[in-house]
Amino acid sequence: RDLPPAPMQPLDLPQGPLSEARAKALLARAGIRFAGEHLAATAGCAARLAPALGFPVVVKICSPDIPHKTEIGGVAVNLHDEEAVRQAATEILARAATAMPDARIEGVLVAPMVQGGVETIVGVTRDPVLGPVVMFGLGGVFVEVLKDVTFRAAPFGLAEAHRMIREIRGFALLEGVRGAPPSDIDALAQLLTDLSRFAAAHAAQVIGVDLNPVRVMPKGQGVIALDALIELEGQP
Amino acid sequence: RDLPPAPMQPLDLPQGPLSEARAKALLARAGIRFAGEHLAATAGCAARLAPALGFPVVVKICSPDIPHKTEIGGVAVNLHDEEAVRQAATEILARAATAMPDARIEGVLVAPMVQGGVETIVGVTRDPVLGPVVMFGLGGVFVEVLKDVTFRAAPFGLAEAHRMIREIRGFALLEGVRGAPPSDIDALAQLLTDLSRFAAAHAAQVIGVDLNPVRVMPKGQGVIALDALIELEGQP
Amino acid sequence: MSDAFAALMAPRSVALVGASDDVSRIGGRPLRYLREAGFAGRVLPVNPRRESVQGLPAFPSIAALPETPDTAILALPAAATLQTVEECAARGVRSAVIFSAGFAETGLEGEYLQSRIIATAREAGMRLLGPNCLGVFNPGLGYYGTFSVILDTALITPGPVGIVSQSGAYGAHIAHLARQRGLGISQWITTGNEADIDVAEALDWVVRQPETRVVMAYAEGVRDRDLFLNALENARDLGKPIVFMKTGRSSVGAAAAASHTAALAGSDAVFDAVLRQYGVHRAATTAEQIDVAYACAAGRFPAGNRIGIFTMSGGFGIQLADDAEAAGLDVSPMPEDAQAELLDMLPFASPRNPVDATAQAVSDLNLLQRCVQLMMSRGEYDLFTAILGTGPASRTYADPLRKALMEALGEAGNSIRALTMSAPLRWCAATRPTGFWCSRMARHSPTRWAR
Amino acid sequence: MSDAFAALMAPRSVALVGASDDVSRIGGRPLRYLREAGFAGRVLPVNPRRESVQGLPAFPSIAALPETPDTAILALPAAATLQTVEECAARGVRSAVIFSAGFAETGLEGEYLQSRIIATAREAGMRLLGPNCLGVFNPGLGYYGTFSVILDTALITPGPVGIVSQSGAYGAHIAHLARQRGLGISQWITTGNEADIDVAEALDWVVRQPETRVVMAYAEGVRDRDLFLNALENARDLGKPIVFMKTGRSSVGAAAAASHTAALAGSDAVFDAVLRQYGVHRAATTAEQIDVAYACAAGRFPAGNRIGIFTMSGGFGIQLADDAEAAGLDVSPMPEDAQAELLDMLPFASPRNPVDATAQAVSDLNLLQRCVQLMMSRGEYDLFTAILGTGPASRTYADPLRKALMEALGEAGNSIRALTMSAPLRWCAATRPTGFWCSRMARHSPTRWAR
Ligand SMILES: CC(C)(COP(=O)(O)OP(=O)(O)OC[C@H]1O[C@@H](n2cnc3c(N)ncnc32)[C@H](O)[C@@H]1OP(=O)(O)O)[C@@H](O)C(=O)NCCC(=O)NCCS
Ligand SMILES: CC(C)(COP(=O)(O)OP(=O)(O)OC[C@H]1O[C@@H](n2cnc3c(N)ncnc32)[C@H](O)[C@@H]1OP(=O)(O)O)[C@@H](O)C(=O)NCCC(=O)NCCS
Ligand SMILES: [Ca+2]
Ligand SMILES: [Ca+2]
Repeated sequence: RDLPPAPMQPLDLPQGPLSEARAKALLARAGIRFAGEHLAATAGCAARLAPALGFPVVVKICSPDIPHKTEIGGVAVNLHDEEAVRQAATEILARAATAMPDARIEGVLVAPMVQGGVETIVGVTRDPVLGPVVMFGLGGVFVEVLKDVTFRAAPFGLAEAHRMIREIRGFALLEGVRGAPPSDIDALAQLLTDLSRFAAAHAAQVIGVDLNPVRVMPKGQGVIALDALIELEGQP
Repeated sequence: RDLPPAPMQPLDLPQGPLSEARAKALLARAGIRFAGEHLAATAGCAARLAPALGFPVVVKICSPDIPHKTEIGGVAVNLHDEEAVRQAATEILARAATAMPDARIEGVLVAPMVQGGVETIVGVTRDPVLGPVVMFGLGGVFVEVLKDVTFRAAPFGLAEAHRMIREIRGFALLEGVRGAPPSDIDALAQLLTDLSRFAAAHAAQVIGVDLNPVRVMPKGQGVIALDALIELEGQP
Repeated sequence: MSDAFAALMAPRSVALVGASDDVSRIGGRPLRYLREAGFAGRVLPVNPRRESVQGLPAFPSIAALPETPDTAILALPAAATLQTVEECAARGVRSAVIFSAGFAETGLEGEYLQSRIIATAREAGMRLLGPNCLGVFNPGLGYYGTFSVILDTALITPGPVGIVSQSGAYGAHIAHLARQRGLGISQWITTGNEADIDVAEALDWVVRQPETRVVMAYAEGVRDRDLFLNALENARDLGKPIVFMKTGRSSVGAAAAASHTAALAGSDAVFDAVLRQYGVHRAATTAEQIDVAYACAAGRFPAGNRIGIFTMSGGFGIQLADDAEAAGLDVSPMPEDAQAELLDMLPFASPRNPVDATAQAVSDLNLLQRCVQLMMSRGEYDLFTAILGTGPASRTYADPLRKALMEALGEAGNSIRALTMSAPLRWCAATRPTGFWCSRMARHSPTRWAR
Repeated sequence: MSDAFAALMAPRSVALVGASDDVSRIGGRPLRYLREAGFAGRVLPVNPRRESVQGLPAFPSIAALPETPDTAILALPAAATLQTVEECAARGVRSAVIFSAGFAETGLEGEYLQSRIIATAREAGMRLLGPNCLGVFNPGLGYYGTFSVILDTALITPGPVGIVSQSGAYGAHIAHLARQRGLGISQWITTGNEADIDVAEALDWVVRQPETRVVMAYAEGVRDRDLFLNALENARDLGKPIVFMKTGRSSVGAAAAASHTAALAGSDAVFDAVLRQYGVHRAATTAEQIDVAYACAAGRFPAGNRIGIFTMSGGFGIQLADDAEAAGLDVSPMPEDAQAELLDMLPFASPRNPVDATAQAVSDLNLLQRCVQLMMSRGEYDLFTAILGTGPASRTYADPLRKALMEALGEAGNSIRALTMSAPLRWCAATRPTGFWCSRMARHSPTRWAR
């Protein structure tokens, strides 16, 4: 059997809710990879930052008080030029101000639009008895219709992560079907292990983590978590 | 238990392969519903017929000798005006002539582009022992990754068709998930029964039938088989 | 067809060709069993090398028999079989059972021999069972046309379970297991190479016998769609469940099936779906096959799916509730007022459902009876079940427990009653006449019996 | 912890508080069992209303005892329990088992009583098992601190299987079933309400006992993540398999669990995954739990997954091949030249794998031996298995068959050998010492045992 991973040095977690940008920054310190993205305070900044990321881009509201961004129209995808970015950012900021006037707004996140790969979901939940557990499943119908997810108590090593991934009924999708290339399962296993170390190190403070979606790219190209939500103890 | 359906009066089936248009015409006589579509002998005809169907439309090569149309680039989708139809039809006919110079070409089928609903596959295969059996499954990953299909010996009645539909692991998708409306399961059951009557009535001649995809529309709006392939005894 | 089956399964006279004086040999066993069973028909041993066989006069050939038998049983080396079949045909024998191996299952030569035998029989209008089969039996008539060693221990009691199997060994095995469970057998047919009669035709005949209430079948594949589906349909129309063991799922299994019989196994998924279509229960294991047949043999079927669970241990109750729910049963709660009454009787009780009367009811059988009576009178359950653990296995406790339960349940209604526990067969047998189904937990889980 | 467990499971002296003169009462049974077992430690009945109990002098209270016992067993009404626990605490008794019901499982009042008992014990550094439990036993020492009726039939043989159960009735039931299968038990602990010692702690202790080779556990949920995961990890490190029955899957089951114990059952899917994570086998049925424990108890585990199947009936071979493949085993063929040799011996045989020696090998045991020897010497199988049907159940055939097989197999190698059939226990027991695992097909399918 594989040895348990080295414990993670606990981070000094804040109290209360976290924005997507701050959640990602924390998880990045556990080794988790995100798309290179920028936080822009204004629509103008967003437009200026976008070209460096490469079009098309995505713009998302960034606020610790808006965990469910799409619900308030806080996300715009597939933006192809600066002007589209400026306009989308303006609208998103306006909608947020109307829908959630008390929310602390950090700005908008501008991120490259990642396509391809296989959509998965990864998360952490706190079982009332077994404590922090990492969840893994394939996105789309697999999780919605088939509830095709599995769990592991945190922390766990790479070999265990590989076993976990192979428990999913739809696993064949990651091996590549209908001519699709095989996915980067090693990188996915690494992500799961990293997340399990994070969950174990912060078991007392972290209620849950959602990485949804996580795109598992073709072999050798890694995994990219497109969204991150951390629920901490002491939130309102 | 439900009574077996009244046997279908056998049709006088031709020998040898059938084009999509002829396959649909035969199956229509078993009660199966297709999108109202037209066979056009030339690109010009195709363009003239299209507006009556309502844009966007789909154009497909129609030949008894080309069972797998996409493989030779014989399908164009999402065509929004007459000019696009003309151009697509011209190209498709040219590609067919190059790829399969000996194929008997009946023309192109122009069909309204059906969207929405849940994608399923329905078919008939001849089991070496149990004879004609009808197959049903959900499209996409359900059939490709999970092999989530089921069978019934033909013929069978509506109640049996309902039981058959409910055997599929992904059945919940037809009931509507994530706010999608429930599908027209009654119409799907009717299609399966009708196809089973057709299969039983022509057990000696029919080797297989493929209706792929069949879109199951929201409740009350029926099912539409978008493609039809019949394999007959005596083909080359 | 049914005349030939009458000749095969209920002959008035039977010729045993290759009858042996040695009661332990294949050719000697059928005679021994027929005599032990007191078979009322005439038994005619045929053996050119002997004057008498096991004390009966023997005849040198079929032609030399004093009468034309209804059936002939051939226990001869394959090479000697054709000639005897020709003699049977010439004499007008209506049916024959051929034990001999060495036919289609062994390759081209054997296939040719088999085809000649079957052609001969067909021409004469004679029906054949086998070759390479273990024969038949019909316990109600004391007729044993088989050499199965399971009869060494004891003959078979007549009863509600029909058995039809392509494999002789498997057919014998489930007959033996049924006997161990106290189940009687109506008729038993093994079809072997199926040169003529196949498992579908045998199934159809057994299903239609009035003694049969449920059939256990074994096949690696079937040959004739119409006969097969027709048999399944008849069974459904007659309300007689079929419990099917179909093998050849795996690639290896499928390869072995091809070399074992000439059965054309269709794709397993299609076979599986068609069994569901006709309401046949496909058993995943032999134990499941016996269990389901056992449950059906009583001839009681639940009208609905509400199940009441009585227990004297919370842990057992939970386990059974889990399994019942997984099987689609409705573990619906007792009515509120009945729950209150239960709590009045026994404040520690869990009154909902499972009704847990706690270990208190173990020592106080009066309490047990009042709980059970309340469940029966007020729960409106379609199935009543008690999970009793080791109580029925206790020397001292078993009989008082059974009496108390039986009294409490009374004759009320048609509800199915199932007990699951660890008990000696004797105990189970004593509860059976009142419509009980005892599931001995050593063997299987509650899940399996919940239908 | 281990000191307290030594006091609880291997006491040099035990006080039986509420000891009854009546050997059939809860308070009377432990004394009876201890005497029947010839327990070597000192037994001190405590009963204020009697001078003697079952012939032993009785003491009016814990305080009046001539020595401080290692453990006390309390068979008293719940209301009388607190005072006795206080007396034990005052006297410095290190552990106690409380049978009594009427605590946290019954509601607020009982919960309060339980909390006072546990506070008292904790303050004095005394460890408690229960309340509402069936106690413990340790057959190697003849120590029976339980009132389980399964001991009425016979005491327990020491052996490799440890048992830990929240439910007393379930624990007793699997102990009974293990005994029926001829399995000995190392230690047995039932934890009941788990006011102090829980199933995780008990599991950890049992796993670490040298006599234990495999553990059967039952829980509706666990309380302490760290203790539990630690126990699973220790078991894995020691190479001792755990076979777990976890109930409370269904919504009904979950509701019943809440009312039965105060166990906080986590979501079943998480529990299930965590068992997999630690290599624990979760049994779906009680029969499966016993079967897997039985298989593990021999302490032999296959080095690879190549399985050789020997049969004398094609049908059986196919069934076993199906199940083996479904279980992920590799039914790999015999080498070509070995197949040719097999065919030379017996032209009817299927020589690939399953190796079908046909009914010919039934009558010719020499042939059987040569086939089996060839499989053992040339097949390079990690598991050898023979599916023998009813042969071993035959009066006349069973013993020659067993001898022939044993001779053919020899002592060769470490390969696992499994037989699946219908045989009396006696027959199974006779094959066991040579590393055989006999699966009696009446009970379950080959699938289950294939690991
Ligand atoms: C059928 C079979 C058992 C015969 O084997 P056998 O008993 O060794 O054969 P024998 O040559 O001894 O013949 C049996 C008897 O028939 C007699 N006999 C031979 N030819 C005969 C004939 N033409 N007419 C009548 N009797 C004849 C023999 O004299 C012998 O009697 P005896 O014991 O009094 O000498 C054997 O060929 C066989 O097929 N075995 C496998 C059966 C099997 O597995 N079936 C499938 C079950 S699922
Ligand atoms: C523990 C229990 C069995 C006691 O019930 P009981 O035997 O009817 O109780 P009794 O009042 O008769 O007391 C038992 C004996 O202890 C004696 N006793 C009473 N108080 C005592 C005390 N303080 N110290 C010592 N002995 C005492 C009694 O005199 C009696 O002895 P006797 O038979 O010689 O008269 C009962 O309360 C109980 O909890 N039953 C359920 C147990 C159970 O199911 N556990 C869970 C298993 S999974
Ligand atoms: Ca998201
Ligand atoms: Ca198609």
